[in-house]
Amino acid sequence: ATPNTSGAADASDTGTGVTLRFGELGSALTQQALLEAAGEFDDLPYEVEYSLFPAGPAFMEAVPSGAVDLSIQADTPSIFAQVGGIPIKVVGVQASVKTGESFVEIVANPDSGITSVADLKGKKVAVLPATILQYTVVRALEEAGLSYDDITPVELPLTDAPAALAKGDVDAVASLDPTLAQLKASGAVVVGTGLGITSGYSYVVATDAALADAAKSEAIADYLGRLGRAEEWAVAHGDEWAAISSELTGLPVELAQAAQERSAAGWVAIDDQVIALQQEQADAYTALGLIQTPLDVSAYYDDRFNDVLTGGTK
Amino acid sequence: MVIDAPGTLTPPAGGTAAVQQPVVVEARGITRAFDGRGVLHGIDLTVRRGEFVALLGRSGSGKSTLLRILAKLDTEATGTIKVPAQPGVAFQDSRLLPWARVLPNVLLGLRDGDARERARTLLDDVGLGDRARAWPRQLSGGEQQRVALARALAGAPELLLMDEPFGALDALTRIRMHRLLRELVSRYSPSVVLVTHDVDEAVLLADRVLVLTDGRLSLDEQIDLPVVGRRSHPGFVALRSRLLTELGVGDDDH
Amino acid sequence: MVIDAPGTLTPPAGGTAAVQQPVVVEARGITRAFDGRGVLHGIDLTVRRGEFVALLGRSGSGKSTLLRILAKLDTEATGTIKVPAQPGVAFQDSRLLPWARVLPNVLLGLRDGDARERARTLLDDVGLGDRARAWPRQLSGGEQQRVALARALAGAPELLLMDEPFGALDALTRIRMHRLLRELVSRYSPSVVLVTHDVDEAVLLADRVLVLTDGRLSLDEQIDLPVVGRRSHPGFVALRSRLLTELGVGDDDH
Amino acid sequence: MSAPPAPAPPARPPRTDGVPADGSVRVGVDDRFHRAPSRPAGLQRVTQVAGRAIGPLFVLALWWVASAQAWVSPILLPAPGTVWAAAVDLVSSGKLQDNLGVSLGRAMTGLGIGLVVGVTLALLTGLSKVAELLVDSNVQMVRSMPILALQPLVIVWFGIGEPTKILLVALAVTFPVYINTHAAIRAVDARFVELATTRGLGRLALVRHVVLPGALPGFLTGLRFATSISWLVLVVAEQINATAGIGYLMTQARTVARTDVIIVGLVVYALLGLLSDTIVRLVQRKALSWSSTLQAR
Amino acid sequence: MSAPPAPAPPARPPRTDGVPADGSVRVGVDDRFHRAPSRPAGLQRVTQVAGRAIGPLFVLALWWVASAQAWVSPILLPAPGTVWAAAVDLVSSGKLQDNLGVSLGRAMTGLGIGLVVGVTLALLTGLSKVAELLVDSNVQMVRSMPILALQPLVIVWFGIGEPTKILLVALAVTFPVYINTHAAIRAVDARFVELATTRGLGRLALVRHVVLPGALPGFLTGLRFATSISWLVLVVAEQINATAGIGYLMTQARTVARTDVIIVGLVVYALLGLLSDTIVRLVQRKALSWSSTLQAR
Ligand SMILES: Nc1ncnc2c1ncn2[C@@H]1O[C@H](COP(=O)(O)OP(=O)(O)OP(=O)(O)O)[C@@H](O)[C@H]1O
Ligand SMILES: Nc1ncnc2c1ncn2[C@@H]1O[C@H](COP(=O)(O)OP(=O)(O)OP(=O)(O)O)[C@@H](O)[C@H]1O
Ligand SMILES: [Mg+2]
Ligand SMILES: [Mg+2]
Repeated sequence: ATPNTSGAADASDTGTGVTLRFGELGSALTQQALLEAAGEFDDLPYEVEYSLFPAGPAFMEAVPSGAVDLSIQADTPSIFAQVGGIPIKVVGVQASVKTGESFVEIVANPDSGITSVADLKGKKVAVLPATILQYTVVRALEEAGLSYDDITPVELPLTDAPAALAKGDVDAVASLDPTLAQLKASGAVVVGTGLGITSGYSYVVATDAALADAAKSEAIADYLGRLGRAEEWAVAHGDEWAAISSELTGLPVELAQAAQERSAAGWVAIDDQVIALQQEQADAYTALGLIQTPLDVSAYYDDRFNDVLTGGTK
Repeated sequence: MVIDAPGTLTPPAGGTAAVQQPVVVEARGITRAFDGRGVLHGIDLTVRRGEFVALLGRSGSGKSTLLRILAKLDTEATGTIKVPAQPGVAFQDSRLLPWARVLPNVLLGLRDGDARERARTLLDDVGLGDRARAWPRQLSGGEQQRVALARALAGAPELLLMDEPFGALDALTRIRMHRLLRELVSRYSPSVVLVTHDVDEAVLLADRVLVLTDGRLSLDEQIDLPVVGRRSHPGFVALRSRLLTELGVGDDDH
Repeated sequence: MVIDAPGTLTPPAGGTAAVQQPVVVEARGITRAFDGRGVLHGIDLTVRRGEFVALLGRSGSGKSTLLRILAKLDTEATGTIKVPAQPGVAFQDSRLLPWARVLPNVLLGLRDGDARERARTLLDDVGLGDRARAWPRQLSGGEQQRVALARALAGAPELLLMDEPFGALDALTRIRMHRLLRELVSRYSPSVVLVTHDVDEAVLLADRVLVLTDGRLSLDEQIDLPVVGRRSHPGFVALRSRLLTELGVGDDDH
Repeated sequence: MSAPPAPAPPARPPRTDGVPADGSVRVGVDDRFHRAPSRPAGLQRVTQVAGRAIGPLFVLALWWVASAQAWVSPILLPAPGTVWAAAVDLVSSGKLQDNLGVSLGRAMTGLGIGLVVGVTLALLTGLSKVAELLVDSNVQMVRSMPILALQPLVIVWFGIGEPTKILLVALAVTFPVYINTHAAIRAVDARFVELATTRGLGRLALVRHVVLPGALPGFLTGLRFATSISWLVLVVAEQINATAGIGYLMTQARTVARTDVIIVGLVVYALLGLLSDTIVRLVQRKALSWSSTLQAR
Repeated sequence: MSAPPAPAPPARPPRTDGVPADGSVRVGVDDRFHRAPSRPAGLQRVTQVAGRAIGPLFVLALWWVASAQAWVSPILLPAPGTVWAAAVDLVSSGKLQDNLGVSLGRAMTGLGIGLVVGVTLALLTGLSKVAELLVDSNVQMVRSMPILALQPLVIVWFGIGEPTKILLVALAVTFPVYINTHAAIRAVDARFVELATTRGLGRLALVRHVVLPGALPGFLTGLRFATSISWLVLVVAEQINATAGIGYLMTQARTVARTDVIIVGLVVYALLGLLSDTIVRLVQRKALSWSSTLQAR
């Protein structure tokens, strides 16, 4: 039985009558395939409806319409959702990168003479504002004894950076895959990483409306459990999953494999430490002037699934 | 000119008989100025049913302006006016819709069942029966004018307002069109106001001639000449000469 | 009609003297068909300098078509043609540029220094000296036609091609325009081809009349009448009557 | 047959049999298709401006009510008060003016270039068969491509500085100007071109006296588009290495979920649209005073 | 004075003094402003198509050389061969056709709605003063706002399903149609409206016989825009919860850095642009056969 995917109607034929509406980010719907490949999709006691958004902020824009229930995202969207008053909570935190790896890297033109973060002083660095990329640059500079004012940040859409680097309009780029792979393929060298800066966490956000609905909340707990197991399966079967996902996303299979090699899985309990990491980021954005009034991110956390995800079922 | 078909023609509705006819057009104190230049200064005009009025006047004297007012196309003129709702109008430019072929142009606005047949007959009458499917731009100047004439006649209107409808026609075609017009007039008895610069045409066709000078009707005269053989009537030459004088043309000029 | 100013007028360039003049227009075997309907069937025409040719013909006979060909505006006609580069053309529609005022319309394409002054004089001559700054749409039909006439004359062209340039004018204005034309003709000696449907006008003005019938010149005749007092000359009535017959109008019709 | 001459009817009051007896002082129909009765020009202008304001005011009122009645969540559509506060903030800090100034420079430069290129191309393809064959299909193809997807190529060729932003504006502006002007040139009445030929007008004089004036209404329609597009494109163009500009302001507000700022931006866009539109209308009224169309009421 | 009657000149070969003696068989000037000499229609069509292809072929050649000479990095502009391979792949897997099909449905639906709305609005504002005052400024304002910024509001009101995508297309299509048709209606010669009045034409008949045919050229210019915009807007619209469509394909290719697929997409867009343009041109030729403009060569 193949349950409904995006755009499906009510799930009146299932036992609970609950339909979970999951907003996937990226370039293609892959989650159902992942669950199926891991054997987690067969006996769902509720319906799941997937929709696709290019990035976190786009998902947040859809939240008030009531068309979505939950999603998994990178660090920043939930922070800025809080600024905009979007009614969501972070209900799960997931490790997505192996320890010792980082998915953010700062690369430079080989002939720019830049070999380390310290060399970025006075250089033009392409960043995407209000993202983990910007945060990484800010923190990396601090660690090298510099400040954000010591570089010339160049705000560019992620996909435009390779052209700007090729043209020599910027000296370095903070990027992530698959653009990062493209940059490296054209000869850019890595001069810094997000190691020790980025948590490598993914954040599950659920809408307040969904959390207020007991049946839905229960379904979310169950679904996240399955998702966690499926992701562990993917980490264990890297090549197999890379083949499936590259077919779906159009990402060259080598890139998919490379990404898969870095990835990790496993739930992290929502605690003060996790919240502090996010608070640090929020404060950095406040310092950059992107957030006007200081933010207490803990207000946007809900640890009701801690037990289910990190204790009981596993 | 009416010798060919005397049976089909009735005498014009001029003379004492016409006074009994109901008023079709009544205009009082029609005044019109363009940007301060006065063109019409309080024109009074009454036209009765079946009356055929020729309107003469110098170029730029306001003939077309008056006709447009009678057709209720001028919102800035002042005065009082009563006219039938839908006059048949032949504009000075033939004003065919460029995007409609000849027949639809003639049919424009006619809804009754046999309009199509009547339009076809009229096109035959104006000698363009075979051009019904031509575009206006494919017609010669005179042909366009004849289509416009057919269109003005097609509704069998109570009032015909015609602004130099024969200006672009050669002598023979013009005679044919005169004949057609007289025929239709005698059949339907519309009131006609015909603007023309051809004094002979005015005297030949009309029951009454007006001359517009300096924004006023400087001459308003019944033509009490016989319909048949009018041209050879002694009154014809006299009236013609009087009108030319009124229009400023000395006898020695002509 | 030329009594008023006999001193300024010279005799028309017709008659034996004209044969000595150089050829200005030479057309050979001009043939034109529209969508298979032949309109002109091999017209031959030679016009000499200073010659004043009137072109008559029924509506739709191809007069405008021939004139357009002489103005080199028809790329689909076949035949051979030699004409001066820039004729002065008065189209059947007055064809004023709607976005240009009267004076610029007259001046269109004239570059020489005193063109402006000449244009102003011509506007005075056609009675529109005070309308130089009007938009074309603000003019009456006859006024538009006179602006187009002034424009055709303004370049003092070697060849004048005029398509019913007086069609919308009243008798007096028409006489004045005739006079103006004759005056300019006598001053600059252009060759003139004048399309008209007014047989009197043709006989009064021209040195030579052509009648176009069924795509051929069915009549081509020199007018050997005196310029002054032509209308009262016995030859006038005879020629007029001959032309009307050629055009299909019986004496009894008129 | 011959009717005996009859005397002229005696002068007497006209009878109105069969005709309704009510007389109206104004002649004719009062319809928008006809020149409106002349009123003091100033008063007319005021009425018109007031009339035009009705629409926007209605929308504003609707927004107010919707917010007050909580028909829409304030997250999506903040109340007018909130937006007003954000606007006051943006204005008093000088942020709005600065960003508008920067964008104005880019929009105007791009618009200027686009106008020149668009009109030149339209003249070329409108007047020369060869140019049309060579240029027209290319223009059509480039016009059909998403600017977003072309952006990397533009960056490679023109870098990420001001030229690229202006180029993107110019590119976007060129097409409406080109297409409308091209269409208008092709719609110029061939009779006027004939006339020009008989007057010996050269190419240039033909363009000046016939083609351009004839194509002016179409060009102005293109210009109406172009002005608003020049601002719209900045939303995309000012994502590339911009630190100021109304597009930058919008993108930034979107990334950080500042709906109130977004709405201020939208209002600014709307006002800019109205403003440039009003200017084009004025130009239109002035430039087309010769025409006797519905336009020239 | 009176000249003596002279005999008609004897028939003799015409003299050509002062006139160049070279005779040309064709009469008149050969200029694009005039109806071209009639040639077999088929041959003419072939020449025209070939002519139109010159431009694109030139661009293709340039691309080939640029790639071969490595003027541009293959990562930014892959060689024609690479792109061809990607295209073959997309076609043989059926991906291109499927996505095109989905987008075609959206584009056509949105186009249809936008056409109806645009023309209706243009008729309203073109014919009624009141409607113009109420509607026109609002339309101008909405048109001036960036669709990207309106997206959140659209999502709230219409969700993230098909309606939103179609709505965005319809919205984007409405404006060019509206503006061009509105301008064209206003440019309809008032003389024809006068004529209609004397013929007692009602509003509907006036629209049918005078306003619509008179505004047709302007409408078609708007349609030319609208067709390509309907496709362009999908690049944005198909970012909202789309899993198929040409816009989705482009966005996906951009996110996964598949430049070759992007180029395939661009070519598809270009071809779509050419195709819809050709269709509109054909409609134009057919619908405007009455006109004697430069268009109707
Ligand atoms: N573009 C065209 N397409 C088809 N037929 C045409 C075209 N132009 C003219 N004709 C036809 O050619 C014939 C001659 O036209 P032309 O305009 O030369 O007549 P004309 O002698 O000037 O008539 P008029 O005195 O009415 O102006 C007419 O029957 C007309 O319908
Ligand atoms: N829209 C306008 N604006 C300004 N003046 C105008 C306008 N329409 C007409 N006129 C002027 O009003 C006067 C009368 O014009 P009208 O068209 O009534 O003359 P007409 O008697 O028909 O002349 P014609 O015999 O030449 O057609 C003319 O002098 C003309 O220039
Ligand atoms: Mg008139
Ligand atoms: Mg003619």
